[in-house]
Amino acid sequence: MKINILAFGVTREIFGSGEISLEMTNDATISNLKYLLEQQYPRLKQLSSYMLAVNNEYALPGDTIHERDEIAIIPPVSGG
Amino acid sequence: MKINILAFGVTREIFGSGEISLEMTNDATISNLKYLLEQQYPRLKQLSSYMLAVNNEYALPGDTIHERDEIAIIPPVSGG
Amino acid sequence: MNTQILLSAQTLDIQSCINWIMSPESGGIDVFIGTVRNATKGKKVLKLDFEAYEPMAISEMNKIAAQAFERWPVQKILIHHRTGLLQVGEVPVVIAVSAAHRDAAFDACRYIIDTLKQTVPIWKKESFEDGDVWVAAHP
Amino acid sequence: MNTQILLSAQTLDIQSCINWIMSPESGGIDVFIGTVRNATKGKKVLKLDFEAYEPMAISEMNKIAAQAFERWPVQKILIHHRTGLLQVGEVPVVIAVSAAHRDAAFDACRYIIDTLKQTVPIWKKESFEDGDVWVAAHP
Repeated sequence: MKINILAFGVTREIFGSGEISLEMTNDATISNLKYLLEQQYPRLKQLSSYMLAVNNEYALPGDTIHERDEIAIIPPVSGG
Repeated sequence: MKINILAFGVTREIFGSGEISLEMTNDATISNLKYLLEQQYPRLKQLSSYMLAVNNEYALPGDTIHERDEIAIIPPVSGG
Repeated sequence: MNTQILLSAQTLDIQSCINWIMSPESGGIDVFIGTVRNATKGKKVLKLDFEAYEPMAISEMNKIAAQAFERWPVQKILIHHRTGLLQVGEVPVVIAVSAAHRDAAFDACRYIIDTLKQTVPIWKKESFEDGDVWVAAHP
Repeated sequence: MNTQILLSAQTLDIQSCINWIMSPESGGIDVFIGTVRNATKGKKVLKLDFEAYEPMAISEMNKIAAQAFERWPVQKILIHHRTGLLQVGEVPVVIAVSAAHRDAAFDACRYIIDTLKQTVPIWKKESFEDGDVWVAAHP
């Protein structure tokens, strides 16, 4: 399946875009996605931390990704 | 010496006036003044507590009162 | 001046309090606003009457501000308090504190209102349908 | 409604925040106002740029308000946050909490800003004379 990942802040700059696409198998997890992303964008490993969100909720490493999920990469937040 | 005592809130109502006068000896203390006040206005003993202030500062029982000091009786405060 | 103390028989102007407290050096501002509640212990409050021993109240508010400056790295402190008759919903007190970092602003603001309620010679009389009570006067 | 959440590219209107939070049931209101400071760790800040993942930011702010309602007896909660470019002295965030008693208002307000800074997907880029930095992005 093809998934899209929204990006903000420093990750938008690392990706060079506010949205990227990746091809993944149907049973892929958040943990698999992190691996793929870090392989393609090694600068992610230099961040203090980052999370992934699925459908506007923070996701856990074992969560499964479904087609049409809204996925976003969340670098360290700094609002307020 | 004659001293004047300013009164506020419930003590103004107990005294029936915002200012009363008392005759005291020259070496009188705050403690002596409390004794006199409670003798003349026994309802003071029903208050949760009260303080006396001399020249805009809270006074201690042993503090001596001088002529022309500005003295005030301070019932429990409830601002804010 | 980094302290502004006011005792006033006029409506407190919250916006001008905030205008005064804001500055390019501050990162966090905490503002406490007291309001006259419509009930005390389940009894309907009609109005409040505030009386102050004015020179001592001003002096005690200045002391509290000075203590807060000693204890926390804060930049500005504002304490405005009403006197006279207030209706339900009106504002008896506004306290505002600015600081480079918010923890100091929160801590100092809370210290100021807590201490003000213990030491500043201001008294309020609550009016209920069945009479008036000087708050905290009796056990 | 007892919760008001706003994410806006326009100047936050503090007075209207206060008008909304005040009510005859409340006795104490705590308001936290963030401001853009002119310096970070001694370096002059020129401006800040706030970016938000808007639907999730709104959802996370609502969650924080719901948590605060569960933990403290508070009456109303307002959280307004800016997006876009802010100059020094401008206001990125206003949080206001009303309660019958002030302790709950103070505790909830502080909880909300502390938690917002940890969980709400909003990012700020600080501009200095020698370049831009996404705050907290790197160790």
